[in-house]
Order: sequence, then structure tokens, then C-alpha cells
Amino acid sequence: MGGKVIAKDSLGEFVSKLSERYRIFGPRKKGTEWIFDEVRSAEEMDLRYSTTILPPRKFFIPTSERIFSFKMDGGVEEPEERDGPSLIFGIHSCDLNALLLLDMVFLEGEFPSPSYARRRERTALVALTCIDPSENCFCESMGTGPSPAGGYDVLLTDLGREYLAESGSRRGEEMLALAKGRAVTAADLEGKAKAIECAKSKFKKKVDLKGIDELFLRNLDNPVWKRLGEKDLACGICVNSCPTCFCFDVRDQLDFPMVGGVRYKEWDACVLLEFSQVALGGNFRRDRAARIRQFIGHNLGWGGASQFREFKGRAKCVGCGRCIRYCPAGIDLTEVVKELRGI
Amino acid sequence: MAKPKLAVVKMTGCAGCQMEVLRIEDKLLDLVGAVDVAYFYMATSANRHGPYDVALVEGSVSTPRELRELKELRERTKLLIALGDCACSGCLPSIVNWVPPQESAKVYERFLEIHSKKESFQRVYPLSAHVRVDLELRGCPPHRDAILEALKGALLGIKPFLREHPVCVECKLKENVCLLVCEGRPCMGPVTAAGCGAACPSNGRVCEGCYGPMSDANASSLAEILAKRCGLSREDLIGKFRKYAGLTPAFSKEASGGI
Amino acid sequence: MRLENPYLAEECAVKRVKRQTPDVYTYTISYPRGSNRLRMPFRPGQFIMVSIPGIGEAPFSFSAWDDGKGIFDTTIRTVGNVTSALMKRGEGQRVWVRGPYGRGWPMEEAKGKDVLIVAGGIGMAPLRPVIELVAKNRRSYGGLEILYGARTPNDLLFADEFESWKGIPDADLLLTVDSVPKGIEWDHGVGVVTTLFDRMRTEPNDSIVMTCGPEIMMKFVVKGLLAMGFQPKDLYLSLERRMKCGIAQCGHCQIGPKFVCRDGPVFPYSELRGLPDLLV
Amino acid sequence: MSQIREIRVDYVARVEGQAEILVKVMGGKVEEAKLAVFEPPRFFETFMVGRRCGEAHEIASRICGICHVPHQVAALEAVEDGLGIEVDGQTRALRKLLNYANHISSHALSIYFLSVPDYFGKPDVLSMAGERPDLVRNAIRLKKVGDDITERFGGRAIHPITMVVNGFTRIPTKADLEWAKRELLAMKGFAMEGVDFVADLDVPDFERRCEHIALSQADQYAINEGRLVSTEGLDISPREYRAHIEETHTDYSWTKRSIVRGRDSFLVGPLARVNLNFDKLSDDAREAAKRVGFKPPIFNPFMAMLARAIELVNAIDDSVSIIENLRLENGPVTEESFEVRAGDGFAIVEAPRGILYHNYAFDSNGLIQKADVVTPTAHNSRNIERDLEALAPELCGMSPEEATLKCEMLLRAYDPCISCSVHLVEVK
Ligand SMILES: Cc1cc2nc3c(=O)[nH]c(=O)nc-3n(C[C@H](O)[C@H](O)[C@H](O)COP(=O)(O)OP(=O)(O)OC[C@H]3O[C@@H](n4cnc5c(N)ncnc54)[C@H](O)[C@@H]3O)c2cc1C
Ligand code: SF4
Ligand code: SF4
Ligand code: SF4
Repeated sequence: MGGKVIAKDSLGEFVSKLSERYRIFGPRKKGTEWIFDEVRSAEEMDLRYSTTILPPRKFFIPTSERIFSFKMDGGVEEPEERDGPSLIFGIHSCDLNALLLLDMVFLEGEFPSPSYARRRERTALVALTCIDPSENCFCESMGTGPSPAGGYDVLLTDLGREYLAESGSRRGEEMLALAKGRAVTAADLEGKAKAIECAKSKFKKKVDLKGIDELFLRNLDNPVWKRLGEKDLACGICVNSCPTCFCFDVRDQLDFPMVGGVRYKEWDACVLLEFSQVALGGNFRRDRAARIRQFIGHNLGWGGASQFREFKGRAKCVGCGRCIRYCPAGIDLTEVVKELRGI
Repeated sequence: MAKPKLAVVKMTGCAGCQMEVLRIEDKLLDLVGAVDVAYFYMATSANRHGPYDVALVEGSVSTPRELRELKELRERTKLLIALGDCACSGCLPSIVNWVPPQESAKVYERFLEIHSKKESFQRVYPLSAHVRVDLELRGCPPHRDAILEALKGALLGIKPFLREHPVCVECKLKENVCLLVCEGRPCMGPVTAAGCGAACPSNGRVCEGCYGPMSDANASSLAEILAKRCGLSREDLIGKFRKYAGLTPAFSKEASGGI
Repeated sequence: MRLENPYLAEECAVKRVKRQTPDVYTYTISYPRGSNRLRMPFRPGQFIMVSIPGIGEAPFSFSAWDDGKGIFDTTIRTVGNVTSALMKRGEGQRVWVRGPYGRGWPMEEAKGKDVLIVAGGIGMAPLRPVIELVAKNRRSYGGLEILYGARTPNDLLFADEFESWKGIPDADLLLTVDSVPKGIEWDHGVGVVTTLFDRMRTEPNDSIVMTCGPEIMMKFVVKGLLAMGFQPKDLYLSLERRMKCGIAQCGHCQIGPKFVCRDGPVFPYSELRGLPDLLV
Repeated sequence: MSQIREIRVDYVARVEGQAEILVKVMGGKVEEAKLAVFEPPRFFETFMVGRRCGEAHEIASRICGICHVPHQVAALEAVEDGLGIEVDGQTRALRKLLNYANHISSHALSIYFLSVPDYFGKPDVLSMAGERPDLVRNAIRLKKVGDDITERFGGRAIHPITMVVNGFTRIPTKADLEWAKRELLAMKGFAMEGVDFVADLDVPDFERRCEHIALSQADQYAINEGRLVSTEGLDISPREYRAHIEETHTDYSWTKRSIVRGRDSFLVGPLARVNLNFDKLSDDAREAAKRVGFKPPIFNPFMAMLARAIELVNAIDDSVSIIENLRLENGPVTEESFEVRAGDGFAIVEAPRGILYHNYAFDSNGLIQKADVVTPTAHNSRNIERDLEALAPELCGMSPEEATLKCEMLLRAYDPCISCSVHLVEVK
């Protein structure tokens, strides 16, 4: 696939050209943090962001989504999708890899989700190599960053005064055709490699993945879980900010005066008590210890690709560090792994 | 089928919950079509005595007269719903339960004289301290959507969906900047039941806990975090937990200073 | 290609409601004429998602199935919103059904082997089709032994079919209850279902065990059978977890790497051993 | 012939809270005229002691679920007074907007939900829906506009959350303001018609001269700030309140009752406000009042309903002009972003049903040492009894039903908030 080198000055023009074809969502400052939000120009974006509060999965699996509406006397209506093409600008490698993982859940199973497929299809991805990982990032350990190996339409890498823009798809090629820039040289690719090396040297958190699935299954009774269960608030922040957590609840809501209603889904979280509750008050994960073990175990131990395909070895966690950044109780899954390993 | 009979009853409270019931404006006319409002003193002068299918009871129990009324009501009511914090946990006025009785007697110069005629426990009790409560709609006041859900549930004979998970869930789903983690402000969201739509954090304020404890509140851990991260003193922490729901089992330890 | 919304269900009619115990009813549900589900392959142990608009959706196993007619039975204990609404609305009501989903009982693996069924309470529901299938293809299977326990004699499902089960060639039915209320005649065992192991004739070799019931019961069943020399790979359990989608997406039913809806609900014990959040 | 009559209303419907009325006439002489409140006391002033002054308004809000905004504003102003904080114009404007929103929904409730059914022989507003569908729909909508503005600007319709000491935790956006203006203007027509509608009702002919007290400001219709003035020449600042207003107890009621020291009971609320601030009303409100023949001062307490209708027009007009002049220059503040110090602060605010007095003293840690709150209904309670006394001879000639209804109508005209009247501390 081709590429171009775009001067930083021309990025605005590129974005405005893109905005003629796509609704653009990019990182925008919100208080001390960032969120992915609709933007109209490059100035509205802050491409030096670290991570956003909610991961980009919110665009593909909305926090709350109507499955269908119904009338009591029969008749079901699926929501109409009218949205045109959109584009996520500046998605980091961790979040991009997270989407590839969600694809396994919502596209590759026996019952693919039409709404997810549609949204994936109509959404272009302009990825951005991370040159300044935050103190909580560990994508390198997870093999998901700091620069993505694929899955993007366009990949931007900050080379100082310019961006190296590489296309990763036909759509990417078309997008790059809109950009003003010069041809890519070997020096540019070298610059990218250097930028990645430099980024790698900045990671403070690491996870040793060797035999990690067995590590977790061997340690189901490790006292660490009990201790975490005492600290854990079961607030759900970790799960809701996780880019690969896919769980949801399904509920019916009747309108008043009860002639019809909607069946909708909403993000759910395994750390919440209700998540595993069944009729008559039964609960398979009543203890917070079991729930925090499920969250961390699912992310680093038994979840991920091995749950959806035959092969093993790709964890559900992509190392974005959000759950660490936002946990009020200071629970850090990289530390938990160390503890399980007895380090 | 006869329309279910609804009663809206007030005990010791501020009427805010009844006001929230009235705020179902757009659905009010439909509601009247679906239920028979048999008793609602604030809204109508055509009040009938039970039996009722559903009773929404606002306020806590603070006088012998109310206790009598509540017990009678329970007998006449199929589904008794505690409407709002006062009914569920005593709400802010429950702070008085920690005040020695002599102090509250100062409220009235001739307290004892009045007291002999108009008795008061000088304490507030949630309804569940005295009768079986079928459903609790928490919040100060509970959101009208929850009230509607409860009424629909009553009409359908099912348990309504109420958010028992913490405010943090709704707060995150709204993509608010976390006031506790990012700004070090003493937010009660992690132990407080949702349902308000994370009203306070979405409006730049820390959650004060007005929906009472969530299903699995880890009060002691949050107390530790608030002390460490936000520098709250022991007194501050008591104040935080002894506010809307200090009487609930989940908060009572922290509300009493950790004992 | 246009993908079909997997949550859309087929509107079916409840043809018959039969009371089994004070809180368990068998619902005979029929697909509408011309439904493309009519010829869906069905395996005992699989489940369907049944919903009532406005109330909710819940997973239930088949307790019988008639391929030709597109009719199936599901035997349901009234415990919550969906199940109470089903019970209250009774015959003639319309319900939404989607499925079948999941991996059922190992009817192929069991061919030529003895079949031991151990059921507790409502857990008999998904096992009834196994009994019927074995009876129908009697020569494909070895001996059939059914151990069934319930709280009281009144809580035994399908009591009116016990005689015909006993009539199946080379089949045994052993019953036990936790307690017998006054005034009820009972000449079977009293005690938990594992107490029947003493009287059981199925041997560990060349046999397949299928068990369903409360997880804590299955725990003791597995423990007892392992001690008797049964192999983990021959012990099949049907598990129950909260379920919202039935299609390995909502995440509620996960047990470690397994989705109960996709990889189960029936699992050989060898696949479950060592997984988190299990009682067994 | 000695005639004994007793009129008793055990539990007055369509007013907030729980109260009974007892009137006894013997031989043409009034023996008793009591407003007995059995709504239990909640001891707010007791349990506020020891709480942080930054929470005073949040706690005080729960004194009343109808006039929560004025309670909050009064508590905030009193605490700020004690802390020596001077808030900016934007905060004051937004607070006034919120208080007006509260007046709008409370007045709409009082007129159409609580009082008007009496004049149509109906038990409640919804049973009027068949006959007067437009009236009912508009009344609901008018009340909703007030609630919705409170919700959008205050974060919640009942017990709002964005108002804090020294500002707001969320500043409304331009779009919020434009929306509010649209919503308000959409109801202007109905509010104007409301004045004529209420003026046409057959309001009891009754007059009793008494002192009327309200807040007053030189340059605007006063609801959040100003001096306390009266028809008898009172003119004091909030700080001087206790020197002039005195509270007493009775043994039959949990409500305390106020009188002006050395004088008598007095009336607060919409009638007092319109009487005393007639020239500060918006042009349309004043014109509408004149058109229906409202000539201040009016001493018929039943006319409070008309005053409310006039105030609805004024609240809409004044809110719109506040919105038009708001520039939203200052950002939000956090819940307790002020320096604590010892202080003693006072404030008086107009709740929909009359003046509300708050006073807090706190120590150098900002912990409340003393709280003193006097609510409108406490202010009015003695005056209601004095009206009942004056009404009593007339009641004697009526059928029991008529007499009862008249008493209830009088009470409803005062639009009492009984819950908030019963929590009072005698400060010594
Ligand atoms: C694979 C499978 C097969 C089952 N087969 C049968 C059967 O044949 N007969 C029978 O009586 N019961 C069966 N159950 C249990 C049955 O699903 C629950 O009793 C039922 O969901 C309760 O629904 P409710 O709406 O009445 O209860 P509520 O408590 O009101 O439940 C609300 C929601 O919670 C979830 N939920 C609650 N309890 C359970 C549970 N135990 N399992 C899964 N989800 C739950 C459901 O999504 C349900 O919609 C089965 C469960 C599973 C997982
Ligand atoms: S791990 Fe942290 S973020 Fe997750 S539920 Fe527990 S306390 Fe909340
Ligand atoms: S601001 Fe409060 S409610 Fe929101 S996520 Fe943070 S702690 Fe939870
Ligand atoms: S955020 Fe907390 S204090 Fe605010 S409304 Fe919700 S539960 Fe109440």
C-alpha cells in the first residue's frame, strides 16, 4: 500500500477535505481528560492525547442501543440506520486492536451482529502511532502497540514537522489521494521506526505474558483475590472504560400506556453484583473477589482470541491502561500479574 | 378488569417526591386512564379509604399517629412502595437520629407541653423499620422514570427494573470526567445507587449519595479512599455517610464513625 | 449480504399448559405454519430463548420436541418476571421464540453405551427428551438408568410418565426425595440423590452420565461418581447461568473461557475442571 | 338563642402537608379559630448544627419539596453573607431565573391544580380535563416549563444541584438560554389569559385589613434580594429581622406563628408582593392587572390567586429579560471552593408563598453553630387564623359543606407549605 508525507501545516486541509465525505470523530479535550467527539476541523482535535475516557467501542456498540421496537398487538420494527460514512481520526494502536478483537465477538461467530457490521463498514479509521505513551500504558507487552500492524485505513506517524501517512486499505488509498504531500522516502520509514523505538523506551508498565492463561487458572484461590475484593468498589469504571469489554444487558421497556415498547441493550459489567444474578437471588459471583478475578482473569488470562478461535495466545487486554488510570481503588492489573507470579 | 386503585400517602417528608409524581405530567392523563387514583391528598379532595392495589408512601415515620396510619395502610394495601429516601432510609432528617433528644427538644420552647398533645418520636424511621415494604424507590427525590417503571411493574405484576448498580456506571456511560479520580473531589458515586442519571457529576458536582447505598456498596473502602485521596477527616467522613442514608446497614458503620 | 438480526424471534402460540407441580408447568408451544424453523434439527439439551414483549426474555430447555409438527414442550418453574407472566397468561398466549442454541446432550457419544441420568428437581426437564430418544432408538443404546430426586414427592416432574419410563426395556427408575410431608404415601428413597448410588447398577465402564439439577447437587454427583471410577470425560453436566443473548455476545454466561450458551449448556466434566466460579 | 357551631376539616386536601382547621362559634362569638398542623416536625435547625456551611443550602432544600429553590437561595445568600462573599452578577441573575422558574411551577400548581377545581365544583384538576381540555393541558404545560427550566439549569427539577456557595457548578450554555426563552414565551399567552380567567372567577367577597410584608428593591421586582417593607411602614434589612419579627408557640400546632413586634399578625406572599411592588411589575403584568381592575392595595386574602396570575406574567417577562441580558462570562465553581471563616449571615428570599428567612452562624472551620429558618407558612399561620376568625360569623349562616369549603378555599388561597413550616428552633 502507498503512502505520503504530509506537512503538519497541511493536516488541517486534509481533515477538511475528509470532512466533506465523512463525519469526523477525533480526540477532544474534556477537563483533565479527552473524549472522542465529533469535530469539524483539525484545530478542534488534540492529537497529543493519551487515552480517552470511553474507548471507541462506543461508536460500534453504543452504550445503549435499541434492538427493535414492538407493539403489543404484534409488529416489530428494527431501528433504521441512516448514518452516512464516518471516520475516527487519531485512534491509537491499542484501541484499534481492540476493535479487531470485538470483530471476533460480533462478526466472526455463528450469529454476526448486523448493526455492528454496518457500523464497522461505514467507519473509516485513521490511526496514529503513539509516540508518547502514558504512565499507565503497556500495549507493547500485549503486542498491540505502540504502532498498529494493520486494521487501519490510514496510519499517521508524527515525524516532527511532518506526518508519515500510510494507507492500509483501498479506502485509505482514496483518502490519501485527498492529502497534499510528498512521496515517502526511506528516511521517512526510518524516522517512523525510530519514533516507535523511542516510544517503546518510555513504557513504565509491563506484563509478562508467558504461560499467563495457566498462571491465572492455577491461581484461582490465590489470596490476592480476597484482598482485592476488600478494596474493590464494584463501581464498574474499569469495565466501562475497557476498549474490549463487550458484555451487555438486554431489557424491555414499555412506553406508557403500555401499547408498545422497545427491547434495548446497554453496556453491562462483570464487576457488578447483578451481572451474574439469576432467579431467586442465586449468584455465581456474589463475592467482589470473584468478580474482580473475572475482570482481570478475562482480560489477561482466559479471554481474548482463545475464546473465539482455536488458537491461543492473544489476550483480551490491549494494554491501554484505562482501567488503571480510572480505578478509584488503585487496582492495577499489571501489578496483580506480578503478584501472581510471586514477584 | 377494574382499574387498580392507587394511593399516594404522605408521612414525614417535604412533598418533593409527590411533586416528582406530579411531574409525570405528560403521562398523567394516561396514568389516570390506567389507574384509579383513590387517595392523593395533595392533588385531589376526592379521597377514598382502601383497600388499595398500590400505595406510594412518601416520608418517614416520626409520630405515633403515623405509625398507626402506616400499619393500617399496610393491611389495606397489596403493593406498598416506599417513595423516596425519607421512606426508604430516613434521608437528611435522619441525621437527627444521632442528635441527643434534649437537643431536638430545644426546637420548641414549650416542647414538652406541646409534646403531650402532639407526639413526636424526635426520630425518623424508614417504613421498613415497621412494616413490610414491597419496593423501595430511592432518591431525594426518586426520578420520575423510576416511579413510572414501578407503576408499570405494578400494573403488569412484574418486578420493575431499577438501577441498583452505582452512580459511576451512569456517570461513565455519559463520559464524564471522574471527579474523584481526576480531580480528587470526594464523590460518593462508587457506593451510591444509580437511577438519577449521574445527575450531580454530570453537572460538575460530586455525588452526595442521595440514592442511598447501591447493591454492593463497599463503604469502608470508599471511606479509606476519600481519606487518602481527598484528605477527608474522620468527621468529614461521618458527615458524608450520615446524610441521606446513614441508617442503612451498608452505611451505618461509616455513619457512626467506623464502629 | 444482509445479515439477519439475531434477536428477531418467531411468534409462536402456547397450545397447552400442563401443571407438573405447584410451581412448574409444561408449556406446549407451536411454531406458526410455514415457519422455516419447522425442520430445524433439534438435539436434547439445547435451549431456546422465550420472550414476552414488554416483560423480557429468558432461556429454557426443551422437554419434548415433535419434528414433524413443529411443536415442542418446555417445562418451566415460576420464579420471576418472564416465568410468572407465562404462567399467568396461560393457554392461547403468544410468545416469541428464537433458537435452538447450544450444545446438547452427547447422544452420539452415548451410542452403544449405558446411559445414566441423574436429575434433581427442575433439572429433569432437559433430560426428558434423552429418555424419549433412548426409548425411540432403544437398540442404539445400552442400559438406561434414571436417578431422580426432588424436595418432596409433590415436586417430581413428569410423575405420570414414570410408569412408561419403567416400561422401557432394560431401564430402571430410582426416586428419592429430601422429605415427605405428612399424609403422602411414599415407598421410595428419602435423602439426597447421591444416596441412590448405592442401589445403582450402572458401571463406570462404557457408560455416559448425564446430570442436571442445582449446581451444588451436581457437585456431589460428580464427586460420588468420580470416586466410583467414572471418568471426567464421561460425566456430562448441564449448567445454568444468567443469559441475555444466547449467542455468545452478552457475556453473562461466561465461565472462564467458556460461554455456557455456545460451548454448553451441556459440558463434559473434563472441560469444566479447574474453571472459575463453579460449584462443581 | 345561643347557637353553637363547629366547623372542622380534619385533613385539608389539595394543600401541601397535613393540617386541620377548627372553627368554633358560640352565640355569634368566635370561640376558636385554629389552624392545627399535625405534620410532624423534622428538627432541621437542630441537625444542621455541626454540618458544613457549604451544605446548608442542600440540606435546607429538603425543608420543602415545592419551594426548594428559594430555600437554597436563602441559605446560600445567608452563608455568603456570613463568609463575606459577594457573588457576581451572573450568579445573581441565574439564581433569580431559577427562583422565577420555581415561582412559575408553584403558582401554576397552586392556581390550576389546587385552587381552581373549587370554582368548578371538581375534586381535582384532572377531572376537569373533560370540560376544559385546553385549560388543563396548558396548566400542565405551564407548570412543566418551570420544572424544565429548573431541571436544565439546576440539574434536577426538584432539589436542584448546580447552585453552590459563590456560583454554579454548571453554567448553562447559550443554547440552554435560547431554549428557556422559547419555552417561556410559548406560555406567555396562556399566562396573560390566566389573569382574565382568574379575575372572572367568583372569588369570595371578603376583606380584612392587615399588615402585608414583602421584599422590595428599587430597580426590580424583588424576589431574591432587597429590604423588607410593609404596608405599615416596616423597612428593614434581613439582618434586622429578629428585632422586628417575633415568633410564638401554641400547644395545638407544630407550626410556630409570627407577628410584628408590638403589632399583629401579617400577610406574606403574592398578594403582599404585588401590593407593595406594583410599579416594579413588568409592563404587561401591570397592564393585565389594571385591565382586570386590580388596584393595590387589596386586602382580600382570596385575591392572592389573582396576584399569582399576575406574577406569572411578570415571572415570564422578567425571566426573558434576564436571559436577554445574560452574558455568561464566568465559569463554573466547585461545591466548596471558598475559604472558610467564622461568620453570622442573614438572608431573606421570596418563596412563591412569601418571605423566607435564613440565618446561619458558623465557626472558623465553617461548621454551623446555629441555624434559624422562618418559612412563609409560619409567617402566615397566625394571619390565617385571624382571617378564619373574621370569616367565622359568615360561616355560621352556611351549610356545613359550604362552610368547610370556604375554610379550605381560604387555606388554599394562602397556598401553604405545611411541611416546611414545622421545623423551627427558638434561638436564644
Ligand atoms: C440454558 C438454560 C436452560 C434453562 N432451562 C430451564 C428450564 O427448562 N426450565 C426452567 O424452569 N428454567 C430453566 N432455566 C432457568 C431459567 O432461564 C430462569 O429461571 C429464568 O431466566 C427466570 O426468568 P424470569 O424472567 O422469570 O426471572 P427473573 O428473575 O425475573 O429474571 C430476569 C432475567 O434474568 C435472567 N435470569 C434470571 N435467572 C436466570 C437463570 N436461572 N438462568 C439464566 N438467566 C436467568 C434472565 O435473563 C431473565 O430474563 C434455564 C436456564 C438456562 C441458562
Ligand atoms: S477494579 Fe477499580 S474500577 Fe474496577 S470495579 Fe473495582 S474499584 Fe471499580
Ligand atoms: S465522578 Fe463520581 S460517580 Fe462519576 S465515575 Fe467518578 S466517582 Fe463515579
Ligand atoms: S449523583 Fe448522587 S447526589 Fe446527585 S442525584 Fe445522583 S445519587 Fe443523588
